[in-house]
Amino acid sequence: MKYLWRLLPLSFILLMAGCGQQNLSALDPRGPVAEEQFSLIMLSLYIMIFVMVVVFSIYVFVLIRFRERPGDTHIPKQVHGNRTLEIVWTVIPILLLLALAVPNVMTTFTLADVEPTDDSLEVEVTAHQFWWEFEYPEYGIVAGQDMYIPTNTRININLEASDVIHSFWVPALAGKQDNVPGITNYMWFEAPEEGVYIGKCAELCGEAHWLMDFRVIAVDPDTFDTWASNMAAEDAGEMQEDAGEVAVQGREVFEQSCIQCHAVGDEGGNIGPNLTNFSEREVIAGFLEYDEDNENLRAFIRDSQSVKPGNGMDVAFPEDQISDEEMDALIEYLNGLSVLDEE
Amino acid sequence: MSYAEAQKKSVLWDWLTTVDHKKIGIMYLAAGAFFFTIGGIMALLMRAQLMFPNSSLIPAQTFNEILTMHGTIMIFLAAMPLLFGFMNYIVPLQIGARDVAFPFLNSLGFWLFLFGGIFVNLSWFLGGAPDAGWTSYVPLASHYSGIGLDFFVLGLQISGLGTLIGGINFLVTIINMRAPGMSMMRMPLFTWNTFVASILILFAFPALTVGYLLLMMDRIFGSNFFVVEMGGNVVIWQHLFWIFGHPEVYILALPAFGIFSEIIPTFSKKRIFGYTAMVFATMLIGFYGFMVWAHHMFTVGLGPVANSVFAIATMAIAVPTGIKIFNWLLTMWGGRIKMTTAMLCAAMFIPTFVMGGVTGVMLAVSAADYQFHDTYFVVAHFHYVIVGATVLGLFGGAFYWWPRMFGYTLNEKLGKAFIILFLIGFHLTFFVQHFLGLYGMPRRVASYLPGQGWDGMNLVSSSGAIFMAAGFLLFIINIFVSMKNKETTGDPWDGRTLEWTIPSPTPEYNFAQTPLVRDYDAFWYEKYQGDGKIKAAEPLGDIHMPNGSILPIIISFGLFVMAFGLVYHTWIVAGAGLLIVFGAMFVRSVKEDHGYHIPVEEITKDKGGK
Amino acid sequence: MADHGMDPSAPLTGEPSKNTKRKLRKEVKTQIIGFVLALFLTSISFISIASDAIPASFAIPFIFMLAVIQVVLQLYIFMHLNDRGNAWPNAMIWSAVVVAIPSVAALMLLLGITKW
Amino acid sequence: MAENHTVEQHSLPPNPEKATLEGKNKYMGFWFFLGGEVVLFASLFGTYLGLRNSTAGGPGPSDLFHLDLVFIMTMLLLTSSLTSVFAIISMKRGNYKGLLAWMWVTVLLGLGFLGFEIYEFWDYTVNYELGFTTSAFSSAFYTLVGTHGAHVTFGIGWIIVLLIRYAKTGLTLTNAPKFYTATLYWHFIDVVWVFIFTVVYLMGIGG
Repeated sequence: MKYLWRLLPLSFILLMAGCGQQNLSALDPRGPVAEEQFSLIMLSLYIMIFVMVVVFSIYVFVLIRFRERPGDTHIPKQVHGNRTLEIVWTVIPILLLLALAVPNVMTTFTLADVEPTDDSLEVEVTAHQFWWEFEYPEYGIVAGQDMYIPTNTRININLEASDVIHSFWVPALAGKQDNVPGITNYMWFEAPEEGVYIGKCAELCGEAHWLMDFRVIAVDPDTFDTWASNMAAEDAGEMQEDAGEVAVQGREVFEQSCIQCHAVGDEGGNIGPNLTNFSEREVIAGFLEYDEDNENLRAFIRDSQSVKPGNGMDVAFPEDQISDEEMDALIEYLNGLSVLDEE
Repeated sequence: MSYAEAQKKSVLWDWLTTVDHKKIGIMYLAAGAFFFTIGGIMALLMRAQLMFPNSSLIPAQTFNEILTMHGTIMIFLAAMPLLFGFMNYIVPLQIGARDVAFPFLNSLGFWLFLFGGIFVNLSWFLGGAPDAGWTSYVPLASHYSGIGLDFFVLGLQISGLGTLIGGINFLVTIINMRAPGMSMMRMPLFTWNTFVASILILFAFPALTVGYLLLMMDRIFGSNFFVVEMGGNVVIWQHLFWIFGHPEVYILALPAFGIFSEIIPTFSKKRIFGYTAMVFATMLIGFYGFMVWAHHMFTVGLGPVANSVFAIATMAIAVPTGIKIFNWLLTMWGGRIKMTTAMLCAAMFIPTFVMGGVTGVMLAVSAADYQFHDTYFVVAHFHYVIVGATVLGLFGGAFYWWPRMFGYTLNEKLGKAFIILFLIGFHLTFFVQHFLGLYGMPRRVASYLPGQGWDGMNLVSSSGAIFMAAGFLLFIINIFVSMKNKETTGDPWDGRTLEWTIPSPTPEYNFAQTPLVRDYDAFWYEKYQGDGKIKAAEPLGDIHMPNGSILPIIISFGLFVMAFGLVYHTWIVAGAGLLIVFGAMFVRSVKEDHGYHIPVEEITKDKGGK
Repeated sequence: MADHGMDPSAPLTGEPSKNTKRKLRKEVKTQIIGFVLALFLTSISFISIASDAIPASFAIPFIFMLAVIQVVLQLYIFMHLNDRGNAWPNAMIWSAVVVAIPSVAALMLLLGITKW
Repeated sequence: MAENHTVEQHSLPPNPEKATLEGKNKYMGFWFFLGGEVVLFASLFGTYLGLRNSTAGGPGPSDLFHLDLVFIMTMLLLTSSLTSVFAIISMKRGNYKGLLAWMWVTVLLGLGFLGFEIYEFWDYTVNYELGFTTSAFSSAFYTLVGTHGAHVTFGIGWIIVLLIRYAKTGLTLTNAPKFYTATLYWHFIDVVWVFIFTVVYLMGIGG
């Protein structure tokens, strides 16, 4: 018992000291929207801590002062109430709440203001079970899983969903909005610093809900322009100049088995994520590390259901469909798919 | 039926056919405790899975089923029935009534709840449990989930019907059956809170009924309410669900507030502070309960005006709730606080619930809620509220009313050990979850990847769950260990209200003579202003009792059969079930049943025992 | 409860009191007036939609208002909501209306299609 | 509450439906149930209003609804409300035969209403190809109006059971509240219909 009591304050200190993982925590905001929300969180927290201090002080005092002592048998005075006191503890909370309500209403309207400005960038985010599609209508390009944005630019986001309800959340940049089928939702954020911000799906959307992560990659505007124009210019049929023979063979495998669902450049289906810049992904399928000998990628292509159960890629590619050799070629091809390191 | 015949029934048949509010109350408690245990085991399984990152103890699909059923069971099949158990048993006693207004419907309500609850749980064995969360947002629940959702929607429809019937029954009981002299403003606060909670049930459950009806139509009959391609709209579901769902929170909390409002004055030996304010605060909370539901939908995209309006309305609830908290504190102020286990529950309720309440206000800040929503912050918040109020209320109520209901007192030492262990576990489990949410952990995740800064706190959280489980075990042990502590006075706590004027064990007719109420806290008034004995409002005479009936079980069974028919699209079975229902209702309506009388000699015999 | 021995299934016989009879005569009149009013309101509603002379922008709120009036009329005349001893039903029905209005408004307007 | 039990067995109380505690309970409980029904129908109305323009290319309100049919249905139901009022007045006068007769008239009018409604649904399904699954609008329309129709059906069945069961017993303290609550239910059905003909039919045709 004693040990426990010592553990409790210790864990509290640990909690307050850290703010969680960088670029994933709402307590470590990295952009104006998240900062504004953070300041609201702190404002409400201060008011609430004040309330708690008041209540807890009275509470502790009462419990100690008026506890039954041995031998005490007096009957306390049967008080009915006290008008003044009751008015006081009605009015003070109302004032406190007003202090919270006014800035909240202002922020709510600020965050809902999604009028495009001259230099704002529009991104259309469509959520699927269980991956993310980012369309840049001004550039005519579609990317999967990684959302590239220029720094210091207002990003206006339109949220849509293709199947069930999802929720688009990048804690370090902005609070979430839902991707609702049949409805378009709007939000905006801005990233002043370059960096990779982790995004999550926050609404229970099925079996692999917990693996529906994505990345927001903020790069300087020049790099973004390069990225976007290379994405747009990417011609599916044309292989990169330095592509080896193996990669060419891999492209054939891709055209045979993958292209119905996955697009590279302007060619291919859109049932699965667009793979144009596949090798520049932070992770595979939203969560898998790129390992030295590509075991993760290999396992995912062979039988994705065993790696990420419930995902939409419900075909397996055992060895009689894609031989080991073909698989190596395919991986070589995929790992060559990039848009940023072309120049 | 005569009195002699009524006495001859076998024990089992007696319980199956009983319309006695006390027996029905006990059945509610037993069934609720059973489901509570199941729901608790599910919670432990979930915490075991989340103890370490990337754990593969439970597959994601199963995890989603468990999390759905944990919520569903705890809300619909554990918390509400347990509260209904206390309401059933205690409210008629507190208002000096022999029974509820509709004994037959009371029994029907219980059996509907039980059959509905069993039906939902059968899904585990018949193709998988529902997996779309207890909120079951469409279209995940309508077109992307398996047969479990059919069981969910039909089972809860049946048990919801039972709840609605129960709500109406309490309302009429409280309005029409009060003993002479007990005006509305002399009613004990538990009865008042039951009354307001019943109003909430009456107006909230029909919205859920419609929600489940639409979901059932979409799933089973191919309608298009939630099919976007055919013009449907998925937000309709969320509105209907939360028009019910938010009042539901108060349906759970208010009766618990009522329990604390009985325990705190009793063990502080002081009248409740600000009775009138308490009553109006209760009504205000009930009213606000219906005006704030869209705060569950801040991120759905209703627009800034809607969000602002609902945010401010939500914050307003903090005012009447605050009034209540201060009234409880001031009730203890100047009192002589005897720290029994029941009082310990009430005392620990205040800080726990205040913490849940302040995070509630934080969640009401709509712009900040975009960060909180659907994260572990919310999970922490509602567990602080529901465990802090409802569960502590249930435990407190159990320790307080146990001698009344079962004729023996629970062991105090074991009781205190239980509640301390339980609360340590509770705060360990849920306090860190506030931070987990802010650190980016969404709720309802089947697992999580390592290296996101969540590992340590999840470990703490899961360890806490073990303490909670251990505490609960102590409670169960206590029930059996204490059986020898027979309680014979009928008034073990120096009670203030009418239920303590009855001899122990409680006779089936409750009051030999209908009591005459002369003030609020009727018993206390007689103890300190009168001669300590409650006045009788009528001469001693034969007592009229309603006959038991097997029809409630038959009706509930009929709906159960019908639900099976619907799930498997076998219309003949569904029709047969419906036929059973209407047949039993027909019998009920055609057969006039005037009950029987307990002769006055039997009553004097009982009275002699006091 | 001293109703022991009284059989509730025994038929009630005899005449109502003079006072009751007088009240019932008045009641018939009230009910017929209520019925005629209801017919009148209904007909106006139908006519204002059927006739092309009345623009929809006026007709829609107008017939909605007529419906509200008729419902109140039916509640208080046909269903005697205002009678003595009906305070609780009265309060409960209006509470239900208070709950119903925001629910209907939300289901009509707050569907995410138009942002408010 | 005790004073009501001193009522003489053979006299006719002014409000026989509320003369016993059971009757009072039933009366009040039934009103509360109607309060719940208000919210139930409000939810259905709200859903209908939210979806009434979502015809998904299928027929919409202005293609379907006919004023004449709705007007006749409205008149039938309105009149049945009056006849059920007359039934209760007969009951209070001690005229049991009158009670039964007016209730039968109510049932017949209700059956007439139901007949037209069935014809209407049949007409929409067959001649306008508006099935239950045609569009979100059709689902909402059939569910709202169908729920009302189900209430009418249940009401008719309930009253018929009462009429047959108590055909020969005369008025008693047990059946008076039953007849009374049945008429309350019937009036409530009428009240809901007022909103249905306004919100669904008239607003559907008018724009």
